[in-house]
Amino acid sequence: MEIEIISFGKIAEFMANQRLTVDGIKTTAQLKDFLEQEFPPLAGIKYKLALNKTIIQETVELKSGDTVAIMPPFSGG
Amino acid sequence: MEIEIISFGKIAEFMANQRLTVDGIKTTAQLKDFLEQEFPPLAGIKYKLALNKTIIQETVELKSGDTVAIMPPFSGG
Amino acid sequence: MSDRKVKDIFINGKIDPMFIGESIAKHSDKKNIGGHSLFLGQVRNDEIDGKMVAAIDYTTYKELALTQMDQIREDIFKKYPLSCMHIYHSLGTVKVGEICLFVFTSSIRRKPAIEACSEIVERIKAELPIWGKEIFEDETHQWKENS
Amino acid sequence: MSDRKVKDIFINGKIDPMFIGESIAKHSDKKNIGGHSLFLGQVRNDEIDGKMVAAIDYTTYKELALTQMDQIREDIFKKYPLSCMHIYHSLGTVKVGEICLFVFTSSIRRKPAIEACSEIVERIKAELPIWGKEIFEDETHQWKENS
Repeated sequence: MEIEIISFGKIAEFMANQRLTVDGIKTTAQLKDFLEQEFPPLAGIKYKLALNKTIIQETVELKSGDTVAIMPPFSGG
Repeated sequence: MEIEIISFGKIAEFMANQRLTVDGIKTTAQLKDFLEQEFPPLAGIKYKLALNKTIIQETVELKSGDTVAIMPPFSGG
Repeated sequence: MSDRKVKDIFINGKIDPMFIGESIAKHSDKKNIGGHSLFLGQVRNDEIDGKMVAAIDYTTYKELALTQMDQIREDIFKKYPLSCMHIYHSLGTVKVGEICLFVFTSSIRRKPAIEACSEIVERIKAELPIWGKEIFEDETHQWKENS
Repeated sequence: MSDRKVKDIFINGKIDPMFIGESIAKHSDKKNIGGHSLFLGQVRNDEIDGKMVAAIDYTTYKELALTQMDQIREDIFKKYPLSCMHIYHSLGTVKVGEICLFVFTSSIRRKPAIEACSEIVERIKAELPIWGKEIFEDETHQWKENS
């Protein structure tokens, strides 16, 4: 299955936007585990996910073609 | 004793600024009674006094040369 | 009360929006400011007994108003860590849609600026000897009362 | 969420004080407005580990930010009787002393305008996916965190 990953703020400094072909990853929780292994600095950062432009608070299932945004704490204003 | 009376807002419409020569008036409470008799519309209005540019909440004694401001409710802003 | 000079706050007629823009611009060299809070009072076309307000004519007991304002300013500077505070109130005629009050506070952080601004507005309405005469379109009038 | 068009709030670079003056001026024909409340965020020269902030570089996840802002706008209009609400946030570089956020609410009475403005500022800071990169005078940087 193919997932598009987009990243922002300090996370974008070590994790570029990319299309990932992932097997065995069915949920956002599994995706987080995967990304924290691939990009170790991510494990030390508080971050939120948005799935297809909606912020998600809990684990949800992924399907091919989804876009997942990886977002560090907001600091607008 | 001579008192200067200055008035504002709707009170100024029926009571002009004036110097009053008053006898037997020793306090602001007595002055209020006197003014409400001389200017009956005053009795129907909530108003505050300032003595020599200081707002007074309670009855105070008057002396010759004092300036008393008669002020209807504020409506600035 | 200290001996420092009492500041004037009164402006003849309306407060121009471009004056407000200029006041904001003057703060760009105060580099420790993080937030500004502004309140603007605008004259409303209230309908009272079928008649529309066209303007408000403001008068004051100026000496007392400035002394009261000075006390408010002193209290607010003691209570909140403000960088700046600017207050302007109109005297004379201000037409419907025009601005008659401009309160402007600035602080290193947003919360003191916002809280101080709101508190100043309440105190101005309650404590400054200013009177607004509402002039109707037919040139009759009534005296405004703050709610 | 309704179908109406999502409004943009982003401005490239600083928000000009004269633009703020013009925004205020545009309300003079809204004759049922009695009070305007404005909040302005200004970039501060914070000192962090001996280095001074010279500018903040703002980025956003624009599509999500505008959807979130639209929800905030809808919530606030439901909660407060506002005549108008205008929001602008900078993107890109905003130097120390320049304005990066402009929130502007208007209402028939002062209290809804003041409360709505303050609530919008809090929600913008907490809910909009915007990131500020603090650029120091020596051109190093760190990522801002809202307190």
